[in-house]
Amino acid sequence: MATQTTTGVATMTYREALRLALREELERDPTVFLMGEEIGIFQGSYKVTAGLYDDFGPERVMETPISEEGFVGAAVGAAMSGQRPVVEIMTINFILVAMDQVVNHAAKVRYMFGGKVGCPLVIRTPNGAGNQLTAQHSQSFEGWFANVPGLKVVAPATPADARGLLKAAIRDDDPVVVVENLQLYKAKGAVDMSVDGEVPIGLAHVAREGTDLTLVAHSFAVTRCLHVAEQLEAEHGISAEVIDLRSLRPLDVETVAASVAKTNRALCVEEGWASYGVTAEVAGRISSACFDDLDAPVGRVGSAEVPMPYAKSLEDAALPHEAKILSAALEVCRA
Amino acid sequence: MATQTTTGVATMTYREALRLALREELERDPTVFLMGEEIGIFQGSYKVTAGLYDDFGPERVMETPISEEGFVGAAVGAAMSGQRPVVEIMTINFILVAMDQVVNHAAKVRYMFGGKVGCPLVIRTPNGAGNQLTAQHSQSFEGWFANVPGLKVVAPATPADARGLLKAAIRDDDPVVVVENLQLYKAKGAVDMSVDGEVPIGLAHVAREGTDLTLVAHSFAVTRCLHVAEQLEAEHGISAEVIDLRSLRPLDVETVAASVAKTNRALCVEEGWASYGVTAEVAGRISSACFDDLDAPVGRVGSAEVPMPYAKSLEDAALPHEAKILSAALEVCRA
Amino acid sequence: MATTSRRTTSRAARRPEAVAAAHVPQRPLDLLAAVRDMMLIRLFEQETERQYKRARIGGYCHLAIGQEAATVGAVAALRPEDKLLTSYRSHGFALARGTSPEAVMAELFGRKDGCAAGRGGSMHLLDPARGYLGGWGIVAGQLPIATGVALAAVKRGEKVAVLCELGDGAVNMGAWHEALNLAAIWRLPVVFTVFNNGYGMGTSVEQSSAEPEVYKRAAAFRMPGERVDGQDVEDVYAAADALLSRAREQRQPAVLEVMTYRLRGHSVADAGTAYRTREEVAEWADQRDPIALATAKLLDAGVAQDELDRVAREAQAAVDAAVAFAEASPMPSADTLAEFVYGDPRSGEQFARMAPGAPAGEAAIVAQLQEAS
Amino acid sequence: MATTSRRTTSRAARRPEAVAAAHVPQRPLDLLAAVRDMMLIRLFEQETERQYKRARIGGYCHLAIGQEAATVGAVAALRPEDKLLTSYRSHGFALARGTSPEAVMAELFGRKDGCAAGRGGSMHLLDPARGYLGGWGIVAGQLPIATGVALAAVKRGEKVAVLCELGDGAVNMGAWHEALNLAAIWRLPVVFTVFNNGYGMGTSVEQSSAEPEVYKRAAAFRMPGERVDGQDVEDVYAAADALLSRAREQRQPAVLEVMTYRLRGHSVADAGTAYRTREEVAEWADQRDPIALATAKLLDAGVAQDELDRVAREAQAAVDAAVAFAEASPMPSADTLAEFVYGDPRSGEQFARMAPGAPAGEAAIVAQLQEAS
Ligand SMILES: Cc1ncc(C[n+]2csc(CCOP(=O)(O)OP(=O)(O)O)c2C)c(N)n1
Ligand SMILES: Cc1ncc(C[n+]2csc(CCOP(=O)(O)OP(=O)(O)O)c2C)c(N)n1
Ligand SMILES: [Mg+2]
Ligand SMILES: [Mg+2]
Repeated sequence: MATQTTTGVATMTYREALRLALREELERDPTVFLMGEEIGIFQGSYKVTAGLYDDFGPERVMETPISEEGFVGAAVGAAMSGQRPVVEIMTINFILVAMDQVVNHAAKVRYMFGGKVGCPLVIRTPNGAGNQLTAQHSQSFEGWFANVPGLKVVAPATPADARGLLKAAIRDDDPVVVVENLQLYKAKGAVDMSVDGEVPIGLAHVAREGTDLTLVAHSFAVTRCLHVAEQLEAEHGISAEVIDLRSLRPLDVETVAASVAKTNRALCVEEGWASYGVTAEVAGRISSACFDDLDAPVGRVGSAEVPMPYAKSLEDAALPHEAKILSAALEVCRA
Repeated sequence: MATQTTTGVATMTYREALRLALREELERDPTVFLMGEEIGIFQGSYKVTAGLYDDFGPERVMETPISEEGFVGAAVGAAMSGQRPVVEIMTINFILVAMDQVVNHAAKVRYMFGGKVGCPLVIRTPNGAGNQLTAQHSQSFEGWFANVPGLKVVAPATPADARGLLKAAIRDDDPVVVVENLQLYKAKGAVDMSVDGEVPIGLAHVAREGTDLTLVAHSFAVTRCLHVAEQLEAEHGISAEVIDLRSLRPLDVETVAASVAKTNRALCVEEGWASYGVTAEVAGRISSACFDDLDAPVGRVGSAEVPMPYAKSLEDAALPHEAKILSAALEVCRA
Repeated sequence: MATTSRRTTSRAARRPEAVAAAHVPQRPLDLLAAVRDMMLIRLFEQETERQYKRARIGGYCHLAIGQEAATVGAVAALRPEDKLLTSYRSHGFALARGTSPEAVMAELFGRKDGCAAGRGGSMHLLDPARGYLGGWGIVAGQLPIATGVALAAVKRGEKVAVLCELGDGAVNMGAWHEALNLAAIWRLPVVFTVFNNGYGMGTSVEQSSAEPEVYKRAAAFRMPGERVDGQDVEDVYAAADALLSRAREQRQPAVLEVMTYRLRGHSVADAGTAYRTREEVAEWADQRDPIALATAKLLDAGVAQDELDRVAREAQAAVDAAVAFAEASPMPSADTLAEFVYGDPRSGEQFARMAPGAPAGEAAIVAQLQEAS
Repeated sequence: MATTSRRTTSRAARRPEAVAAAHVPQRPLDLLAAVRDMMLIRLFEQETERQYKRARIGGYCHLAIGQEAATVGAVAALRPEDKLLTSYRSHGFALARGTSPEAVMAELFGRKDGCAAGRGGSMHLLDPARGYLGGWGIVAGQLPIATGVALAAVKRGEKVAVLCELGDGAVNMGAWHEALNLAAIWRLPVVFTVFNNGYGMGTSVEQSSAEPEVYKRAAAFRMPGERVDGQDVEDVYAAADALLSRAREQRQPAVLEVMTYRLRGHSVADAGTAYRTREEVAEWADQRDPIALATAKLLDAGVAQDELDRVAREAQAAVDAAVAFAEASPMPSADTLAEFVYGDPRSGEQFARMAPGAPAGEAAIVAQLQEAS
């Protein structure tokens, strides 16, 4: 469990930080309620909602049957009626059965109806791979949501941002997809309990300062990049700046461009497939915005473009491991 | 109807060319059959399948209830069993209810099962906007499918390619998404009836040669680009090369890069939303592959990033009209 | 294959065996008012058809001519605080619910004063002030949403019912199953009201639905299901009133199947003849026109023909006024394109940092978003 | 809200009221062979559990300990030419259908000689040669696919039946509704076989399904539905045989609800105690263990205990051999990563032009794709 110091700064896991945000928002605003499969007595498939059912009861923490299209749609209707539903989709892979409600409905409500009704809906769902969960359970579709006007998409990489961005999402009047990550759930970090901690949507974060190369990432890939940055420094004398995008739609190109203007080199990293993925947009933007600043083509790393295999040996080969990022970074620096 | 000359070259619409390909493949291969809503007696919502029900009967031209998830899944099962189903999704907007079957199932079958079973499935569906069809009926999701390993994605822009790529898709042993376009259905072009006409997947086409600027597009945006190229030539003395991608996955970067190596400038155009869209990947690739060749940042044009509005005045403002492409092209040339 | 050709399908223009239990509504239906509403809708839609042909209206446009009793009867059973969600065949619903013909016609014309500010068009009418939460374009997409609207009402302790209309074609979508299951296990006050007009585009109910007596599918959720003659506005009203009352009072969801017929094609682009005979259409038009049936009842009851003529004239005048209003309403200006994409007041700020290197479309939008918020 | 707490749910370890019509199968079930299969599955899964704890097996791993009679009874009713599709809880199905324990264990170990070449793991076993078209991981995703497998068979004029297994939690997914409707209107030979083990993860059937007597939902498609005691392998066999025969001979789709219980948690990561009592589990283990019930019948019928011991020893030997085989099988080599992404021989050529400017992942993959094809 979270350990708190006298200053109000606690060390907790990403999972606990999400839970904290849910608890704080459930307490603050009676229109907030949670929906999802197994989020009650089962405590959540990944235990994010542990304890909340006991404390807030079945009306605020609504367990649902397995029917994502149905309950995401129900959340849209509740949001249109002034509630603030926070839906958990067990993993992002399952959102494909509810895609129509998210993209054709939630994202369209306000505009299509001329601003007469809104949809303050939050969908929380983890992306990612890495535990041999195989092809149907190891995906990252956040770039697709980021393509859709009407939606906002955030992807916290630290416990503090997990709490802060989830709060921002719940308080936002528009539908927000909060992309969590399976590997990050157990990651620890400092969270300042003495402040509200909301993190504004649309603001990237310089997670590490550097001068020679900009690594741009979101979600778990930020962690990988921070490790790679240490290695680059220690083993190659390369000073890498790491930008944690935090938000994909809107995308804070300004912060990224400012960094690349300084370092003149960039590598974009993601957990998903790079072709037509998030890094396509980020690399495209950097290439345009920093055209005169770039000393080398922008690099990109993602998962190998295969359905995720089960065998450990193959999964290891497919993931965007640090070794792969490191060698791509060196390539960008040498180009 | 199609008018044929003695040379075997006929002028026909894109719609007729698709119908021709379907007819030829239904005749050639008894395992080919069509499925979809209203493709029989109703002749297809956009009349692509007109006449086929009468000629091939209800077993080869299967009318379905409104249940895209169900019949796309059924097509996956039939494909796994050695049939070659060609599914029509009335417009690409409705594929969102079947996303799970396309992405989590069709795309995974072969890999996840260790190559022991395949899925030679074709999904035909039109993208696009332009007839005041509004937010839920005016979208272009082909970039999402192009992001998915296991799928192939083609998007013909001419009648000849419509016939040729659809044939290639039907003959391919893997699942192929064939993106048609609402505006193109009535477009006319030459189709050589004296040859089989299959167009290989993965090969872009230089639709117009030029020296000063490369316009890269797929689907209906190719038509727009060709018009803009004429205007650029006539009004601005700029010689634009137009590349018709034809295939999005695989993407023929070689042809695009060769063009940009020559022109040193590129503008990418699509009907969908540009941010995180197809042009993100294409612009990213060009920026990398042609880093030393580019004289200006790669430009991009897509639909305005709003759910498509109904009012003509607003829809006009939202579409990637030629005026918009032209001014973006001039910007790229002046940069 | 066992597929039977639809060419043999015939939808007899007979009064169907209605199974709705005899129920005497607390408030009787004002039949003259109902006829007035039906006439308004009929004349409005005939005008819509003309305006569409004159290209003043665009996009998909689905007329419900022939279905007026179903629409008016169902909506009449709603209380002011009740909610309504429907498919894209939505003109009649807005009008029956009291939205001004002006606001509806302006929407069809794509004008600034349309009920959806010109963004929605024919398929996406709405009027939240009157509890009409929209016409929706994806078949069955509105069902889960209606369930959520009911959930929100229950959460707030409000005694309201939600009427969710859908077509017979929609009952084969997975969303039907998921929404009805959720409504049942959570005891939500939704009446899923199937307007069974015999066809989903050109596909007959018998061809598409393994249980063509659609109301019987309610049993899969231990939910009551009833069928009613949709050409008799009093019957529709009584059946809707019964089920809406139980929804409101007892949180009992239900299925109401309303047997009706559309006299026009699926949309203005469809002649409506490929999949049904001209005789079938004519029979329904001649023998089962809901307005004729209701008018006959009024005359029988002693209402004067003059009175009915006056009602018709007033309805036509309202339609004419609606057209005049729509014509006068300005086109939405292109610089409001990005308005309503997002509603949070901080959206402009949030998007402010997205501009560098932006694709042409997005750069302009970012600027507009900032202005809009 | 009307939500009732699941803490009160109790699933009595009683023989359920089975409604399967008395049906005498043409071929009687070889009960000793069935027990042998059940023992093999039980021992195999116990070994799987051990190997998972030793981290030789990874990913999600769902055991079906307690459900062996359901699995073996249903599979025994399949003819060699019949097809089988299931959920992710798939070990028993492969083994019952005759896939070698070696190939299954090697798959669980993620080895080259696994039945899915190490790509699929626990959830995605298959054996097309024996008509087993896979374990699938998205709840209810296999239902439409099974429908299509039946459609293909009908198109080819083959008299085969398709058994599609799913869990009780899956019956609330839209895919259930769409697949059953299609199977019914097209008269496809699929028996949708619901293994009702009382829970979908930690959610009881009563909480999730508005019609908890799942077989009754078949009526929404005018389809026969039956319920059978899933702990009695003979009963399951008889019921499955009846429905599969009608599917094969008359193209009659059906729902078969098999009442069973999983003695372990949902997956190896779930202790299985938060949502049900230890007493409930113990009752099922003690009184309704399908292997104990079948063994008792055999003893009653005069089969010697020695004989049963021998069967158990042989099953254990097969499991041990499977582990040894899996251990010896090589890990798939990383340079085969891109194998099987595409199957068309032209794929390498098609992708050849994608390399320039490729992201790191894709560049390598393009090269591999070319090699692979
Ligand atoms: C998911 C989806 N698939 C297909 C369509 C295209 N479509 C629009 S209306 C329609 C027919 C609907 O029939 P029905 O539900 O009976 O309603 P009716 O038009 O008769 O009022 C179809 C297929 C759609 N809008 N959404
Ligand atoms: C669409 C979808 N949603 C959620 C999940 C996660 N999930 C996996 S198994 C399961 C429970 C399924 O229960 P049931 O159908 O009863 O099968 P059982 O596990 O009891 O065999 C859930 C929720 C999933 N795989 N797919
Ligand atoms: Mg209909
Ligand atoms: Mg279960």
